Amino acid sequence: MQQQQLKQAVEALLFVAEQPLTEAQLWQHFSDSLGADVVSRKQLQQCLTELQSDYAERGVQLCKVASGYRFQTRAELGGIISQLWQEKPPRYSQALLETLALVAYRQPITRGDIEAIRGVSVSSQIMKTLQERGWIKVVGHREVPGRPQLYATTNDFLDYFGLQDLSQLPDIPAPATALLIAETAPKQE
Amino acid sequence: MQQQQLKQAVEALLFVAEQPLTEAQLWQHFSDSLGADVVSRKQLQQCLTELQSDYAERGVQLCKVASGYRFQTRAELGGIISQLWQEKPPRYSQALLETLALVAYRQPITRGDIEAIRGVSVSSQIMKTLQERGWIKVVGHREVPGRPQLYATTNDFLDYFGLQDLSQLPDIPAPATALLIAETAPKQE
Amino acid sequence: MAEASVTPQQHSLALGFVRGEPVLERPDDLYIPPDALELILESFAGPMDLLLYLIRRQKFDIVDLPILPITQQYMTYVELMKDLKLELAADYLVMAAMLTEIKSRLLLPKPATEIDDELDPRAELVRRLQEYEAIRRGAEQLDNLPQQGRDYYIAHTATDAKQWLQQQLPDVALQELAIAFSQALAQAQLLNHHQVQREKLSTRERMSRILDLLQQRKRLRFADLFIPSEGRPGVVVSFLAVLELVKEALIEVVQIDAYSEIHITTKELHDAAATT
Repeated sequence: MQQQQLKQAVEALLFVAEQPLTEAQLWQHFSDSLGADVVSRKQLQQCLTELQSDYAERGVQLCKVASGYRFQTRAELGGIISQLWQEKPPRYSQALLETLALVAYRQPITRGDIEAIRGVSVSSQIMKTLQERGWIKVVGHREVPGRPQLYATTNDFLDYFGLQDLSQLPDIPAPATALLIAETAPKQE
Repeated sequence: MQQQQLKQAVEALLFVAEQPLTEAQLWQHFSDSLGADVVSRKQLQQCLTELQSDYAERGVQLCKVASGYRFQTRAELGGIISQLWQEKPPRYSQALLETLALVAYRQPITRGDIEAIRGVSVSSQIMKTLQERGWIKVVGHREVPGRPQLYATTNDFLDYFGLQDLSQLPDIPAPATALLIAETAPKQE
Repeated sequence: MAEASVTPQQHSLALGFVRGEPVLERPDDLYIPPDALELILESFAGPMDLLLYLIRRQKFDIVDLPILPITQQYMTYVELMKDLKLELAADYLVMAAMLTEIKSRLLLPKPATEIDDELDPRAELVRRLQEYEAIRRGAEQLDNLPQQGRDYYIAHTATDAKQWLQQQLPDVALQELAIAFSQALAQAQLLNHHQVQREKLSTRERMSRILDLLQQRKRLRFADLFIPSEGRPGVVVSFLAVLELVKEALIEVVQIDAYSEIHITTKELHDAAATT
């Protein structure tokens, strides 16, 4: 398969797929439909790199997020595009954002931890909303009495905020100083 | 608004709109969100023309259809893209497999024979599926009341299973009962 | 921006509201519609948020948290919330109790040896405030990240590719067939009198083939059933197949007179001829 054709096919696939596609998924797709050795991983990588630069200055761009590559509109155009829909884009409450930030930055974390840091009881509605949006999920239990559930963020969360992984979260002060004091202070949990 | 920005916005709008957009709809959109005279019809036309040529050789193209402009995948990529939705083949039911096996090992055989052995009625759907698959066919009728059709396997059946003839069908992994009867039954040779 | 109305700092600063405790002392001078005041007070995300707001507003450093004035101000707000009959979460009162406790511990005379920083009763609160501040920052940063449906949208195109989809047919392995057959037999309580064996299979296949030929030709010469290239075993199989077909009343062998050619026909054809 020629590089030009392959690039067209990758481009088209990314535009029609319902979910982002990883390089591995794309490669699998070509292996399944064309045969195992028709397209090399390297060729595919090159296509993706070229497409990213082809679209760099366009109205839509090829972005890599946690679950793969996808085409999305330029962030600056959000305002003008949102007019296409009657509904205003959702705004999240301070309480929801703080809860989400705690799960994102301090995961895995229990509801008790969240309450201890925020100083308020976490509303079930917020946890429900975050789970329904597919942004957080239960990843286990802490082995203390009551075995509270441990929450972590999902790939959908990363995708929504355009991140590839958690290391791309904007920096905030690490809980290092807190830990230092916490060592001498009685544990909160 | 600069032509470059306008083009990006038009491009992005066409990529996110659920329906094709006419030039008039696009113009209306810009008038509503930016003000009536910010974008001229002529500017818009030029954007659309430019976009069409920008995408002429890409995996997706800007096409004008009855209800407006929309991006769509290149026609020749249909085959490779369709694999995205290709589902894994389903599996046949046990009833169908047993029916097929009975036709293969006991042909020519009527539906009544199959029912007598399996102890349950054979659905018309199964016989239809096997015939549509080209694995069994009617080779005659048994001259008894009702003149039931006699089924046999086809060459396609042999081809599919890589057999030259029926004598190459595998030996039957005999369950206890089959063994027992096979031993007590008089040899045919 | 819609955000301003729900963020306490911005709103109160914009209004010149609450410097010290002006609201309680001079509500007439600085008129704030009760709804707005309520909105401001309700907008705190919790006691930590309120506390952080008070510290920030006084430009205090969290580390040198001046517990006395902060406790006072905090209590003022809590009283204000009570007066407005806001649904005051117990969390605010818990914090009030904590502040009071720290305050009282600081007021107690302490032995000179215990000036150690780590034993400062404020330490735990400071730690929590720092962590809360970090998370508030994180929440802000998250909100500033590009968000789907607000800042960016997923780009999609139409495609006619689905018309290329082919129906996938199930796969069956040969061994599955053999197993299915044995299962079918196992189900049958009574097996027929004859057993299926290899040779028999060939016979049955030949039976199918003869029937198939008869579908097309209606009448076959007996001799045509024997293919010399198959040799003796082939002849035997064909012969057995004819016998079996006759036995099962599926065909009839027809010979007009003693030495004429033998034909086989389907029973159907013969019957039809007989009745006309």
